[in-house]
Order: sequence, then C-alpha cells, then structure tokens
Amino acid sequence: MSFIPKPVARHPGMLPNKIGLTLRDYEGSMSTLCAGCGHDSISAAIIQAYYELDMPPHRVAKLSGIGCSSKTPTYFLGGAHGFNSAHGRMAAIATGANAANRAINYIGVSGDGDSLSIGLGHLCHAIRRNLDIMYVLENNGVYGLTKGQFSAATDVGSRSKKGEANVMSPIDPVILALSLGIGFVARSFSGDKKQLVPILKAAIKYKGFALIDIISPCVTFNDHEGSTKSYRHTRKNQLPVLQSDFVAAGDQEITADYEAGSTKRVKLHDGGEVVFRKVPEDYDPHSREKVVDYIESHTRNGEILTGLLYFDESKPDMHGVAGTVDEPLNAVPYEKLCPGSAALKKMQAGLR
Amino acid sequence: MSFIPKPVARHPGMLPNKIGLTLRDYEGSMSTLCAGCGHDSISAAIIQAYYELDMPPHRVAKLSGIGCSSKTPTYFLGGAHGFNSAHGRMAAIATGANAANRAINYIGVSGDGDSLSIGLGHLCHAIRRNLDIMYVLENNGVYGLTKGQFSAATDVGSRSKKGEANVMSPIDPVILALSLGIGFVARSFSGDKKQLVPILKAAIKYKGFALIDIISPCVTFNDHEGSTKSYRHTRKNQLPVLQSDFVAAGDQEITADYEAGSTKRVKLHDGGEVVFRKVPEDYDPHSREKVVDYIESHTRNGEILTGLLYFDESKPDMHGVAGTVDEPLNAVPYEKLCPGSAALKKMQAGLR
Amino acid sequence: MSQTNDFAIRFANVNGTGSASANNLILRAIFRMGVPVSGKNYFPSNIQGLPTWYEIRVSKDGYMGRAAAFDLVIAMNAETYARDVRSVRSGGWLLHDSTWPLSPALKRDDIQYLGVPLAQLCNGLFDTPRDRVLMKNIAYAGVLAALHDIDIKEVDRLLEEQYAKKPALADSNKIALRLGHDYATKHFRCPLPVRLERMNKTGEHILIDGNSATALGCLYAGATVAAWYPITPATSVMDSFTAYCKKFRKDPDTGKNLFCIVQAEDELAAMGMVLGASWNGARAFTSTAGPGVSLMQELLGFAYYAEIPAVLIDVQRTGPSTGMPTRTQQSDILICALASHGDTKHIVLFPSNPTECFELSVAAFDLAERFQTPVFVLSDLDIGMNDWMSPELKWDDSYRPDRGRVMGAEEVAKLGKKFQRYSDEDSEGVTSRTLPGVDPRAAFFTRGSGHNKFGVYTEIPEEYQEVMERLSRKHKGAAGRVPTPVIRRAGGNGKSAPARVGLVSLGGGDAAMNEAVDRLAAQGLVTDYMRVRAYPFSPEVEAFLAEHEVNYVVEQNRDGQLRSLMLLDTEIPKSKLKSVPIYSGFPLAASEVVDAICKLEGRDLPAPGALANEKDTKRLQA
Amino acid sequence: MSQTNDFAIRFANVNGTGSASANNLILRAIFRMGVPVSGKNYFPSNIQGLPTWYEIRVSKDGYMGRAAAFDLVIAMNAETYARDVRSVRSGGWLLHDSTWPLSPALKRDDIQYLGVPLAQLCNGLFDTPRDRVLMKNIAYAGVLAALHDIDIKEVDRLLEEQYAKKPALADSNKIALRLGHDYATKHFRCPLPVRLERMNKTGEHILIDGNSATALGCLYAGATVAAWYPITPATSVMDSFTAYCKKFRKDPDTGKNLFCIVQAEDELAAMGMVLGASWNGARAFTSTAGPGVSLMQELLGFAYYAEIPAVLIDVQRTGPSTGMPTRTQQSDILICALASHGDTKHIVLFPSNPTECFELSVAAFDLAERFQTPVFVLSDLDIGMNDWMSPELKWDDSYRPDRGRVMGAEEVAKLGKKFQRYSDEDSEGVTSRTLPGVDPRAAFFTRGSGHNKFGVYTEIPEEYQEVMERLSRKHKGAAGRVPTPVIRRAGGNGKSAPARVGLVSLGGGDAAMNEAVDRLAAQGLVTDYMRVRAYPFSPEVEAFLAEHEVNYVVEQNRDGQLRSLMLLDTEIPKSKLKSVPIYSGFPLAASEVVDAICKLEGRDLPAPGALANEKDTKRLQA
Ligand SMILES: Cc1ncc(C[n+]2csc(CCOP(=O)(O)OP(=O)(O)O)c2C)c(N)n1
Ligand SMILES: Cc1ncc(C[n+]2csc(CCOP(=O)(O)OP(=O)(O)O)c2C)c(N)n1
Ligand code: SF4
Ligand code: SF4
Ligand SMILES: [Mg+2]
Ligand SMILES: [Mg+2]
Repeated sequence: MSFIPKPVARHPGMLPNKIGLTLRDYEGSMSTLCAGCGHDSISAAIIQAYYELDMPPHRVAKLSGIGCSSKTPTYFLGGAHGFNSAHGRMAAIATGANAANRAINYIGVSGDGDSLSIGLGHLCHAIRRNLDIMYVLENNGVYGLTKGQFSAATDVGSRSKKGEANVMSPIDPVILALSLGIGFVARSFSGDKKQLVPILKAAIKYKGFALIDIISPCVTFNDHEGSTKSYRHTRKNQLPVLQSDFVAAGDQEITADYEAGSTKRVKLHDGGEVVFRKVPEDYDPHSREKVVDYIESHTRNGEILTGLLYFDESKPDMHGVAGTVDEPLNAVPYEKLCPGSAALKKMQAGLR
Repeated sequence: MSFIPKPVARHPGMLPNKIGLTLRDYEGSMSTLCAGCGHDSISAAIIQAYYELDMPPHRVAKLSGIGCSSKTPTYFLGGAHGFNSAHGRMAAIATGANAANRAINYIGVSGDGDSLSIGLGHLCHAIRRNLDIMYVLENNGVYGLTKGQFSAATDVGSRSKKGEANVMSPIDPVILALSLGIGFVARSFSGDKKQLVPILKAAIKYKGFALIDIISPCVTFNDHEGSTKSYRHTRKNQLPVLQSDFVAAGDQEITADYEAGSTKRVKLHDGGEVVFRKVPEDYDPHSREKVVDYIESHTRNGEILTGLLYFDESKPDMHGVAGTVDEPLNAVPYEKLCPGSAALKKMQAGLR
Repeated sequence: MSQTNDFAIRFANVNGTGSASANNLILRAIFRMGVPVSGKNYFPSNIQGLPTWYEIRVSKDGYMGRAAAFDLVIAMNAETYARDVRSVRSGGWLLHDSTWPLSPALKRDDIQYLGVPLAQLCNGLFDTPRDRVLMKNIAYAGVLAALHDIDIKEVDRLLEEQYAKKPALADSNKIALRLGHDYATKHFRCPLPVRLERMNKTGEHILIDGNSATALGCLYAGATVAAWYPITPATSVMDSFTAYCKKFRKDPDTGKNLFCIVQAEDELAAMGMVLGASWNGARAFTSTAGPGVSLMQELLGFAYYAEIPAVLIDVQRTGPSTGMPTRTQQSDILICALASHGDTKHIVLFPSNPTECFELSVAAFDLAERFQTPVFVLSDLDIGMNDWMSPELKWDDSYRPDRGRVMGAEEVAKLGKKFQRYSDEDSEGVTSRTLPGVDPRAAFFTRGSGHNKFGVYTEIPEEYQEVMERLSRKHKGAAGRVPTPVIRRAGGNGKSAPARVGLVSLGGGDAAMNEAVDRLAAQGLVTDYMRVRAYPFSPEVEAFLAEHEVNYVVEQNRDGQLRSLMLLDTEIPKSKLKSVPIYSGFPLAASEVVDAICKLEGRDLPAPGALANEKDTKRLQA
Repeated sequence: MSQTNDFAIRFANVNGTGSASANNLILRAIFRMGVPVSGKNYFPSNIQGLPTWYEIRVSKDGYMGRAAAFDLVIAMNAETYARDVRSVRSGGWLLHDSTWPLSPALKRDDIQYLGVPLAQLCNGLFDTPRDRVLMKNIAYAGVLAALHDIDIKEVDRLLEEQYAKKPALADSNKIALRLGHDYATKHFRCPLPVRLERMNKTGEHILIDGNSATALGCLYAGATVAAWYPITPATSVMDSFTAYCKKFRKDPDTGKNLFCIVQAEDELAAMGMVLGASWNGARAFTSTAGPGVSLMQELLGFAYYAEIPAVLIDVQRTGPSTGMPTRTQQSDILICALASHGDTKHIVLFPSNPTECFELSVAAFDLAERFQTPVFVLSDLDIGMNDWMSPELKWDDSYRPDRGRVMGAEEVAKLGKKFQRYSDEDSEGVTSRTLPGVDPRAAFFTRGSGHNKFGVYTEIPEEYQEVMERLSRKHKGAAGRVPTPVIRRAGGNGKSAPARVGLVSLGGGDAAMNEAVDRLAAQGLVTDYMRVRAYPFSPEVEAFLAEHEVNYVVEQNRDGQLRSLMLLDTEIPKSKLKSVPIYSGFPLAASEVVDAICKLEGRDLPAPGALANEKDTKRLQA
C-alpha cells in the first residue's frame, strides 16, 4: 500500500456486465508499484478485458514468476486464485496447472527477465506444447525489482540510467515464439489501452498459447533519454500496424468504423471473432514467414511493430495433442481412476 | 572398451602435419558407443579437422554436457583437457572457461536433448554473448543415453522405435540461432565427412559462436523406418546446398574444381578463407532473413538443407564486447591484479 | 553339503547383445518351480558393448539380498574373463564358450571349467549375425537348465508365452535351448550339486521390479498428472506408469486419457508442473534421481513454504554428481529431508522392496495432501530395477484418497467471510486450502514470499514467525502419521527384554539385513533389528534406539545420513549410534553386514565358505 | 541518567522518496564527530511507495548490534504513524511533520511530540514536487542536528563533498538544512538529553557495508572472473566489484579490462561459469542468495566431486523460498555445508562484519584453490547492506595467492609419465591438478561421473570408494586450515578456568552477542563466548564446547542449523548444546539474546529501561 496516488483502474458508476459484475469486481488489491509504472496500465487493461468478456473471476487462475511485473496478479481479479511462483518457473507451473484442470482460464504474467533469461527454456517449451494460456510478457527491457540491470530484451545501444550502452543482441520474444511454431503472438504497448484490450480479449479466448509482448516502461529505471523502452521512445516509434477488434460469441458487432476492403476476420474455436482493421497490403497475419520478415524489416528501422501479429488456431493444444478427456482431471472421481483389486490380481498373473 | 569392432578413425601411415603430428595424435581413447553410431563419425571428422589445421591438441579445450554425444570428447584429442560436465550446462561452463582464457581453442559437444531441452537457456545466451567456441550439436532426434525418448528436435510425425508418432513442433537449432543473431551456423550430416570437415575447420577458426547442427543417427533407438533422423531418411532428403572449403591462412588454395561464377569467398579474422562452391542463385549466406526463408521453405518440403548456411564474422566476441585485455586472464600476474595497500588506504579515505 | 535350491550364479555378458531375455528365462523358470529366487542386473552407463552382469540367487530360505559368492559363473564376455574366473567360489564352476580356446592364464585349480562351443553350435544353425548372438544366449540357458536341473518344460512354456504371436520364433528358440541342453547332458555330469528341486514357496508371489510397483502405486493412488525428465534409474517408473495408464486409464466412453503425462524440458520444469497440478487439486508426481533432486531444490522449498502437496519418487543412484548412474546407493537422504535453502524439513518415506514401493507410493499421496507438503519416496536402483520375488500386491477396494483439508464452495460459503489460507490450524499443524475455479470467496494468493496466516504478504516478524512455527509443528505432526518402523526382535515382538545390540537400516538393504541378523544369531550374536520407514521418525524409532546399548546403523552411503537425522531429531546419545557405511554401489550383501558388525563387536569374522550352511532360521522376505 | 553519545533514533520513511541520503548525512556527521555509530536499513521488497525504516545507533561503547528501543523516532510516513508512535521508548520523542495535524488517536502521554511543519517550510522554498520531497528530508536532518547537537558544520562539509561538482545543489541543501535547524532551535529546548559530544573513537575507522568489503576482498584476492545473476541482497557485491574493477583493474597500457564479469542468464549458469573459469585457472566467484544456492546445487556437487575450486558468496536473506528478500537470516548454513545430492560436504566461512567479509573472501579463494573445492562465504543482509563502523581495512602487500597444487609443464615433464589427476594425495587429502593449454602430457578428463584415482571412469567399487574416502579426508583436512573461532573468555583469554556457561554464535550476530555478554555479566551471569568462523570446525571449536557445562548456540534461523552441524561433527553431547533460535528477519539485538538466555537459565529478565545504563564494560567492535 502506498499513499502516493497510483493509476488504479477505477471507473465509478460503470454498468454491470452480463454476469452482473462491475469493473470493480475485477480489480485486486491496491498496487504497490511505482507511480506511473507501465505494469499498472496493463493490469487495468486486463481488468477491462475480463470485465468486457463477462468472465467470472473465479474461473480464472493467475500465475506469475518473480519481478515487479510478476507482482501484478495481486492487483487484478481479486476473486481468482493466484500463484506468485518462483523466478522463471511460471510457464512450467502453469503447464501442470492446466494439465490438472483444462476447464478454467489461465493468465500468466511475467517480465522480460523472468521470461527471457532464467525462464527462457520453460517459455520455449510451453510454446512447443501449445499450452492453453494467455502469457503476458510485461517487457520493460530491464530488471525492475532488482534495480535496473539490463535484461535480454534490452536493445543494442539502449542506455542504462547510469549511461552505459547495452552491447548484446536482444532476444525478441515475438520472433523467438514464431520460430517455435506459436499460433498467437502480439506486441503492444502499455500506454495503448485501445489496442491492448481487444488483443487481450482475443488472447483470453484463444485456445492455445497466446503470447503478448507488451512494452511496459519502467519509470524508475528505464524511462530516461537513451532508453529504447521509455514512454517517449515507444510512443515515438510504435507502429500499430495491426488494429484488431474482438467480437465475443453472440455479441453484436460494431462494424461502423471499418474501412471496406482492408478488413480481415477470423473465427475462434470458441465462437468469437477477431476482426483485423486496416491490414497493410503486404501483410498476412496468417503467414509465419511473411510476418517474421515484416517484423524484422521494421525492427531494423527502429520501428516497434504492434498489434496482433500472427494468428493461427489450427493446432491442438497440449491436451488435444495428448488426447486427454474433456472433463478436468482434477474432477474425475476416484472410482473412475482406480482399476480396483480384481484388475490388479489379473494383471499380476502375468508377472510369474 | 568393447570387443565389437567400432568405426574408429585410423588412417595408418598418414603423414605428419605441419607440426609433426599424425592423425593418431589427434585421437582419444576407444569409443564405447554403439557400433555405427553417427557420433563416432563426427569424432572422426573432428580429429581430421584439427589434424588438417595443424593445431596442437593441448591448445584445445573440449567441453560437453551429458549424453552419448557428450561422451565423445573422450574419443578425440587425447592431448586436450576435457570437461564432461553436467546435463545441459556445457554452454555456461564454456563461457566461464573462455572468460578465464581467451587464448585457447574451445570445442563444445552436445546432444539435442542436452542443448534443446535442459540446456536451451544456456545455449541461447551463449549465442547472444557470441562466445568464441565451436559448438557441435550431435543431433539424433532422440535421447540416446536414456534409451530413446523423443527430444525437442524430433520432427512432427517421426516415429519412435515402438511406433509412436511425435506430435510436438521441433525446435530447429539453426533457425533459433539465427533468430538470436548468431554469426556462424551450419547444418551437416555425420555421414557426409566431405562436407563436414571443411565446415568444422571454418568453425574452429571462426571468432565467435559457431553452431553446427549435425544430423547424427542413433542406430540403436532412432534409425528405423519412420524416423526422420535415420541414415536412410537423411541420405535421401539431405540437400547439401552449400558446399564450402576452408583454406587456412598461408595455405595454397586448390581452386581446381570450382565452377567459375558461382564461388563466394570470405576472409576470416584469423587469415583463413571460407570458399563457398556452387552457391545457388537465390541464396546469400550473409543475409539472415533470406537464409531463414530459404531454410524454412526447404524444411517444409521435408528437405534437410545442409552446409555452412550463414556466415558473418563482424560482431565482436564476448571479450570484444566486454573489452577484456588480450592476454588470457588466467595468465595475468597477481601483481598486476592487486591494487596494493596504498590504494586501499587511499580509497578508504572516501569512506568516512 | 547339499546346495539344492541354495546357490547363486552370475552371467557375464556384453550389453546390447540381448542376454537379458535369456537370463530372465532362467529366473522365471526357477520361480515357476516354486523356489524362491531373485535377479540382479549390473549394467554400465552405456548402451552397447560394455560388460554387464546378471546374478540369480536361488534361496530356499527366501533370502533376497545380494549373493557375495558364486557357485557358477557363465562367462560370455571375453573382456572380463579374468574378473569372472576370479568370481567363482572355490569348488565352483565356470561355464564358457569353448568355440575359442581359453587362455591358460585364466586357469584355476580349484574350480571346474565347463566348455560349450556355443558360437559354433549356433553358427551352424542360424543365419544372421544377430540371430546367432541371440540364440547363443538361449543355448546357454539350455545348458543351465541341464546343469541345474531346471525343468526345461517350464522354459518351453515361457518361450511359448513370450512368442505367443510368433510361433516360429518360439520354435527356433526352443531349438537353441535344446542345443545347449543336449550338449550339456551329453558332455557333463548333470545335474551339478547346485541344483533345483521343486518347492511350493512362490505361490501367491510375483516377480516384479520396484519401479513397476511404484508406478502401480501411483496409478492406484489416483495420480492423474505426472511430469518427468528421463534419468536412470528412474525412467522406468514413468515408462511403467505410462504403460499402466494406457491400459487402465482410458475413458471407457471416449477412449480418451484419464491422465496427463508430460515429458518436461528438465527437472526444474517437472517439479513446477507437479506443483501446478497439485495446487489445482490433481494428484501429481514426478520421478527422478539425485541430479534431478538437486535441480528441484528451489521449488521444493517453495512447496514447503506455500504448502503445496507434491510427490517425488527419487530412485537413488550412486552419487555425488553424475556418479555411477547404474549403481545403487542411499545417499540422497539428507538432501531430501532438508531440501532447499532456508529452514525446511520434509517427509521422506523409505520403501525396501516392490511391495512397499507400491504401498508407500500410495501413502505418499495421502501424506502429501494431508500435510500439504512435498513427500519423497526414496527408492533406489536395486529396488527399482532389479527382479524381486514379492508377495502378490494387494488392494483394498474400500481405500479412498485422503485429500486432506480442502474446502469446497459450500464450506467456504459457511465461513461467512473471505477464506483465509493459513489460519485454521488443526492438531497436526495443518490448515485448509481451496482449489481454483470453485468460488470467488475461496480465492487466495499462493506465494513463496513471506506471508502471515491469512496468506497475505508480510515482513512483520511475529506474523512471519507464526507461520514458520506452525510449519515446524506440522512436520513434527507428520511423525504420528508416517509408516512406523518394522521391528524384528530376537525374542519375538512380544514383551521379552531387548537384545544388547540393535541393528538399524532402511530401504533396499532390508533383505540382506534380515539374512545378516540370522547369520549373526547363528554365530551367537543376538540382535534386534529395526528398519526405519519414514522421516520424521515415529516415536517407535526413538524407543527402539533407546532400548539398546548400542545401535549399528547400516546404510549405503559414506556419511551416515540416516544416522545424522537420528542425531538431530532424537535424544539418543551419539555413543549409542554407530555408523556402518557400506556404499560400494552394489546392493547390500549379508556378508558385508556380518563382517562389519563382527569387526565392530570385536568378534572373529566367520570363516569363508562357512556361510552357505549357516542359515537355520527360515524367513521369507515380504 | 545521561544519554550523551548513547542513544538510538529511527527514521520512518516511504521508499523511493530519497530519504536514504538524508539519513546517511546524519550517520556520517556523527561518525565524523568521533562517536561510534552504526546504521541499519529496513526496506521493503519493492521499489517505491512502501514503508522503510532507518535506524541509527550512537554508542560511545562501540556496540554495533541492533538497538531494540528508540529514544527518538522521525515519523515521515503517515501510513505507519501508529506503529512508529508505539516504537518510541517511554520518555522519548516523536518528530513529525506538523504541516498536517496528528490524529488524536496517536497521542501517548509518556512521550514528547516535536512537530515541525516540514512540508510547509519546503513548499515555500522549493519549486518542483521532487525537490520539495527531497528537501524535506534534508530539513529534518537539520532538525536532528539541532536536537542532538550534531555539529552542523560537519553536515555542511558532507554536503559540499557530495555536491563538489554541483555547488548550487550543495547550497540549496544547506538552505534546507538551516531551515530545519533554525526551526528546531527556535521552537524546542535544544539539545535534548539524547545528544552528541565529540569523542575520538572513530579514528582509523571507516563506514562501510559488508558487500563492498566482500567485493574488495575478491578484488585483492586477484579474482578475475565473476559470474552472477541479480538478487537481493547480493546484488551490491557485484555492483561494488564492478565499480572497483573499473577503478583498479584497467590495464594501464591498453585501458582494457583485467577482469571479466558476466551477468549470467540464471544462477545455474553463473555457477557453471565459475566452474569453467576456475577449471581454467582463474580465480572466479559468484554472489547470490538462498534461491540461487538452491539452483546451484547440482553443479556444486559436480565441483565437489570433480574437485574444482569455486567461491560462492551467499548473502543470506530470510527464507524459505522467496521469503522476505529484504530481511536478514542465517538459514542457509545446512544447504551450503551439505550442498548437492550424494555424499558431499563443503567448506563454509562465516564472516561477522565488513572486516571479515574482506578477509574471509580472500581466505575463501586460498582455501578453494588449496582444497580444490567450493568454498562458501556466508554473509547476510545485515552485514552486507547495512552501514558498519569498521576498523580501516588493512592489506599486507606480501600476500600472494595460494594456488594450491597446480602442476606446470615442467613438473608434468618431470613425472616421466602421463599426468594422473587424483593420485598424489598429500597429508590434507589434496592431489595435483593441471590447467588446460599447458602441455599435452598434462591433459586429463574432468568428469562428475564415477572415477578412480587416475581420473578414469570407473564402476568398480574399490576404485570409486578410494576417491570418496579421500574426499572425506580432504574435508576433514580443511579443518586445520580454516579460520579458527574467536573466543572471548570471561576470565580473559589466559589460563583461567572456563565459565559454566558458553555462548556460541556466528556471523553478523556477533555485535549483539558481545553486548549481550557484557549485559549478562552485569546481571551476574558470567559467560565465555565463542564465535565460529568456519565449517568444518577447527579443533578449538569442539574444545570450547567441551569445556562448558552448557553451551547456548544463538543463531538466526528456526532449526538450529549451526548446532546441527555441531551435533553431527563433534562428540559433544546434545545436552550440552542448547539451541537459541532468533530468526525474526531483523538483525540480532542484544536484548533478544539476554532475554532468551535469562529465560533458559531460569533468571529474572532485566527490567525494561534498565538496559541503557548497564553497559559498564567498554568494547569497541572489530
Ligand atoms: C532464483 C532467483 N534469482 C534471482 C531473483 C531476484 N530477482 C527478483 S525479480 C528479478 C528480475 C525481474 O525482472 P523482470 O522479470 O524483467 O521483472 P520486472 O521487475 O522488470 O517487471 C530478479 C533477478 C529471484 N527472486 N530468484
Ligand atoms: C540433471 C540430469 N537429468 C537427466 C539426466 C539423464 N540423461 C543423461 S543423458 C540424457 C539425454 C541425452 O540426450 P542427448 O543430449 O540428445 O544425447 P544423446 O545420448 O542422444 O547423444 C539424459 C536425460 C542427467 N544425466 N542429468
Ligand atoms: S521499478 Fe520499474 S518495473 Fe518496478 S514497479 Fe517501479 S517502475 Fe515498475
Ligand atoms: S544409443 Fe544411439 S546415440 Fe547412444 S551410442 Fe548408441 S547409437 Fe549412439
Ligand atoms: Mg523487466
Ligand atoms: Mg540426442
């Protein structure tokens, strides 16, 4: 708790959603992050997304690693179970959680240190398994909680607060994920709630691993001149190439402001629809190679391409691949699990 | 030791090289791998490469993780120190070794399990650091030493000995490495010594991280019908698109069999030269994006593109980036390292 | 001296040559003749070409410990001839392939050489090199059948069962078998004095390895999620679990899996997955060996502190580090009992044979959920991968999992306030948990960071310590629920006075220990024997130790790890706890124990060779 | 009762508001007045907005332990007002910002309230919100200068030094300082009884934190490679090491680095890097905290078994798991001493203050190379991150690193045969090693798998055990080389008879322990005191324990981890070793020790408030 005013998402008088909850019911406890931290804006967007999707908070499980970013699950969805795990291990823990109960919704929150250094292996393998989760990577290009070391996401040439320039090639989680065969990958900016909320909604409803790399400036250690993850730099260089909307299953569509011809739409597994607005001529969010090329060419120019960059829901998720029963394993009655004494006796006849 | 005959590289009567050593002087103890294991052929190629480069064996340090592949450093360069480390940790250990002594040559040997599962994070970060090492990934698509589990390199659809088909997307170490900004990446086949030896030589002389992904069939657990890492399958689908030669600094070049026009040559830092023969029209081993596209399009067709696929020696290695002195740190006399009592006294004046 | 149904033989093979199935044939044939038998495999950490040994011990008295002397050795590996010749007991036999002459340097005067031209016989009959190698194995099985008077019909039946779907293969195997059998009958005086005779001591028994039994335990306990990373000697736990699940855990309606087994990217991930799944209310486990336990340390501390159930099967191998991956040891006791940084203590179970692998695995899940904490099952390579004769596994259909204190939606509703994770302590130090997805009022935050009894982050000393002290009480509380030690008193388990000397052991050493107790008694050293089955120690453990003037703690590690825990957790003075470390990497042999105890007791060592007929107490091992 | 030069004050701030530099000003000004002083910081595991406290203890007697009662509290955090008001000792003072009225609920009758309208004063003078917040801090420093009679010139000078390059800033700071000072002088009776008076007890001393001293130790020991992963409270070890290297380790000719510091991707990698570098002959180290130690377990076992030097600085924080990252504890003792699976034992050093952080870090490298094994330096957050008054660090220029038994090319040549890694055991159990790159005959294979004394892979029991037994001897051998305990006998360190009661402690608790010894003596309980400085224990440790009827082992963990090692490694009976666990997360305070010992001894507790003037023995801490 802090007495310095924080940007806590609070829209008083907000109307209840379809399940009778107001935005407030999607909030958590008060943030203890620095005033102005990008992570807080992301929490607000997450609150907004679940609220708009009319999801009961207790049907969501929130997992995270360790870091300022990983603290944020305390600040949203107070009605959901949370698991603030160990540094870098969230993807593995979420894999186990999902293995046990495929019926609830999973959100994983992590930082660039948590995901791209200590947790890199787990992240890559969770993508390979196509774990059904929305993985929110709150990327500030720095280790916030340990006070400002460079992370593996720091761009070459970006300067630390003390003025040192980073020299090592960064790991771009979007490119990495694409090389691992991911089906849903987006990049966004904590300061662009309009872009972010629909992406979150699509990611929540997506069946499989949905990675959202969100530039989320660290006001305390990485928001200065010379940093490429500052508010200024990101605002200046963000290129929101793909604007998408999410239309939930059964919802009325607001088609009003789409320019004809440039719209692409994809139906989700769950019935909802992603509507891409203003897709550039030479862009195809369904072609992995082209997406990679497109992103990299812009990255080379110092531009930060944002939006739902790649989408493909055709691959089965971890359970689809494994052939697990539809009902959550944690709810299967013991009687269905235990073969019983007769089977044991019979089986042992073969052990002589 | 084994009494079943093994393919141990032995060319009796071979002439001594420039430093007076015969091929035999580059051998190690007798292999204990299965007869016909691809890894043994790679060891033979490694022996050949160091022999041809006239390198004193004791100026090489051999490091590995755990696995059948990681055992092989015992079987070559008996005069070099070896470090058979822990599963997945070789890249990290090599980083420390190189930090301490930049003056000797490093070869790291690993398997697909060792590198792409438990050691994935270290591999990625060693690439980012541009550690000066030749990293030999002996890729059999399987965990050999633990008896045949699928690895992260197993292709979708490839079948285990028991007949099960793999369902998870593989990690292609070449694509992954390219996405991390690697400067030297090759793919080859243990059965193609002609292609492999020159690649190894170039990798040994390359300053920076040189990754060679070598398909190396496991005759015991992954050489059957239905496997995409069998001898048969690899022989059938290998597309040796880039044939390269390595001409050591000061050596006579044998230009005889190059077709005019299609040759590309690159000078190494060290004075040697890589000569690419028969480079396809649409291929440029210096353009990262194009290389990725080219590889992926062939991979999609089930073809295994081999050769020195990407080359760029412009990035400084770990020490170049860090600004370390040229002499190996382990050889700096203590007197140069200790600031002494006077400096301590002076410094403490500021602590009052 | 008759050695009917009481002898040991050793097979010296090259790994990767298919000898295992021939050796197993002999084992099973003996078993089917009703004679107690066990088989131990010594294999290299390699796939093909290195020496491997298999030992079969036939014991009418039911001793299952490792035999230390061999009556007959089957020398099929030229590379280890010298060693193998040496391993035959004086007066014993060496069976070798006489296709090639035996070097004179290998000649011993005190043993008999039985040469059979195995290769030559097989080369004549079989075409491919692979077949020749395989059939040579079956041929020596035939020779053994003749030498030891093993019922060849039993072997035939085993072959028929094995190749039920490939009768042609069964036939060619039978031919090879007869080849050896006939040669032996013709050339040697069969049977040898070391021979079989039908008994009826294997009824109601099975042959099984501990890892399969562990897997069955996990299956019957209702585990649905398993996460693992391959490692010797734990791999076959998961191989078996997978096989059993495929057989017993397909949803009858949909054919889909009532289980989810994940081959993780490493052991850190495997433990993470177990925690995620357990947190979510599934029974979940992992199986690993020492290196994996080292890698899981951080998350084990997390589970301890955040109070998440977890079952970890550690099939121990010889440490430290990579050590000898295919040799056995009991050297992960301390790292499991004290896993992770900070103040932590765990529950550890010590099965001693496949039956207990089965039973204690089930118990592990119950304890893990009851105490909301990791529970370790410390098996080892000897128990896990060798062939044990074991009483048939029994299952009580009335068993229902102890899920511990889990509140459902109604119970939370009844609270009338928001659920608090760590506040309603019971007499064992346990508090209630809830599962995700059940009810918004049930939500709480799981964290490895400092928290108070409400589960809320704290840095306030009293709040932090309150939880830590309860955790300590909880660990002590578990002492009342864990499996009690198995105690065998010289005077019977009645009220008689304790012996002067107590023997203490744990795990797979039990078979040899029981034999040692008998042998020591035969030599006049009366001992009581306690096998510890769990940490924290039940009160019975301390009581036993206190009763004896001296306790010899026999364990397969260098540093006396079990004894260390006893020093820390009981009031027994050090002088009463003597360490007997036997940690060669081989399973414990009774003679090692007898020798060590005699030495410590200042007694003469038993005369060599006198061992075989010293067995006058008859015990069938459970 | 005069409290001149003998009092404690506490600052209650909000973190991220820049209060640290104001608090530090006060600390240094007092130090410069020649009065012994120490400062302790209690900060949250968060970057901005949460409560943080800073405590300054002024002690003419040189006691550096945590103060348990506060004479004056500076309450600058509205959120913690209630707690802060409570923390003032009866008769003490509360300084608060009277810009806003204080809630009547916070009123106490037994303390005095000193209201200063700090915000109001500063808002009038400074423009930006940031400046206003910062200057408010300097203003309260001015108030304190007046209240405690701190020489304001000393503060001025400190400001001038700090802003040597920004004189304008120095000036505005001075203005803020005067603002507070003048207000206080005008409105309060200055100075208070709790006040300063110049002494000359800080000459030859410095103010330093343990992590800086550790970094200096590594620098002076000649470490060239460092690998680490950020973690509180170890991060500043590497920050300092980096800064010192930049200053002292630039090659004079080329300006290039005579060091290589790698920020690793995780702790597993960091330890791997240390091993690679040490194997290659560089002095290498890592610094981490508990979670990192857990993650390094596997490679620590590797280093133990393959015998590779390594230095690991563990700056302990409160466990288990993430625990309280910004609180102190001594709870990684067991995991360090026994790190990794299998039979392993390590060398662990326990510095108690910055001087020892410096000296024992150097010793750690010597021991690591001498014994070719990991050596742990167990510091903690209190030692590592707090401000200690410390005698100036001394360096002996004749020091040369003990590189242990490393053979060069000539020595290997003299062998006349291929070098064998583990065969030439010396009296301490150590064998020779060689470095890569030196000579082809020197080559050997480093492995974590079973090996014999030649360094060759083995699965043969005798060969394996031969090496294991030597490793055990080697660990025991280290007992003769590690730093001996520091013993303070009631009767002086001469030949007088030992006291009945022995006090035992380790690490950062030492400051409070020495104070407790004095206080207990003043109450009539005479004790001898031993501070253990290393594991394995030097013979002196056991001798001390044996001499005393009872030994109270005071340690900052729940489970008595040091005592556990004593139970395991000495012959001292349990009854003589009583555990005194004090593990709140705060540094040890003498009163906690006194209370606990009195309770255990069945004595009356000292009357509260009677503490301050019970200090009649005068000791300056080293
Ligand atoms: C095993 C382990 N190592 C190190 C730490 C210390 N640590 C805490 S957070 C953090 C990095 C956080 O960076 P990031 O994930 O980018 O999160 P941010 O704070 O920037 O949001 C580190 C290294 C830890 N908690 N555990
Ligand atoms: C920490 C740890 N986990 C597991 C193992 C067991 N293990 C040994 S080798 C291996 C996999 C080897 O696969 P790969 O690297 O592909 O080598 P290959 O044998 O196929 O050449 C595993 C899992 C181990 N030694 N250490
Ligand atoms: S330190 Fe940076 S990342 Fe952490 S809370 Fe503050 S602004 Fe956010
Ligand atoms: S198991 Fe496979 S990888 Fe291992 S040695 Fe045999 S063939 Fe090679
Ligand atoms: Mg970050
Ligand atoms: Mg492999």
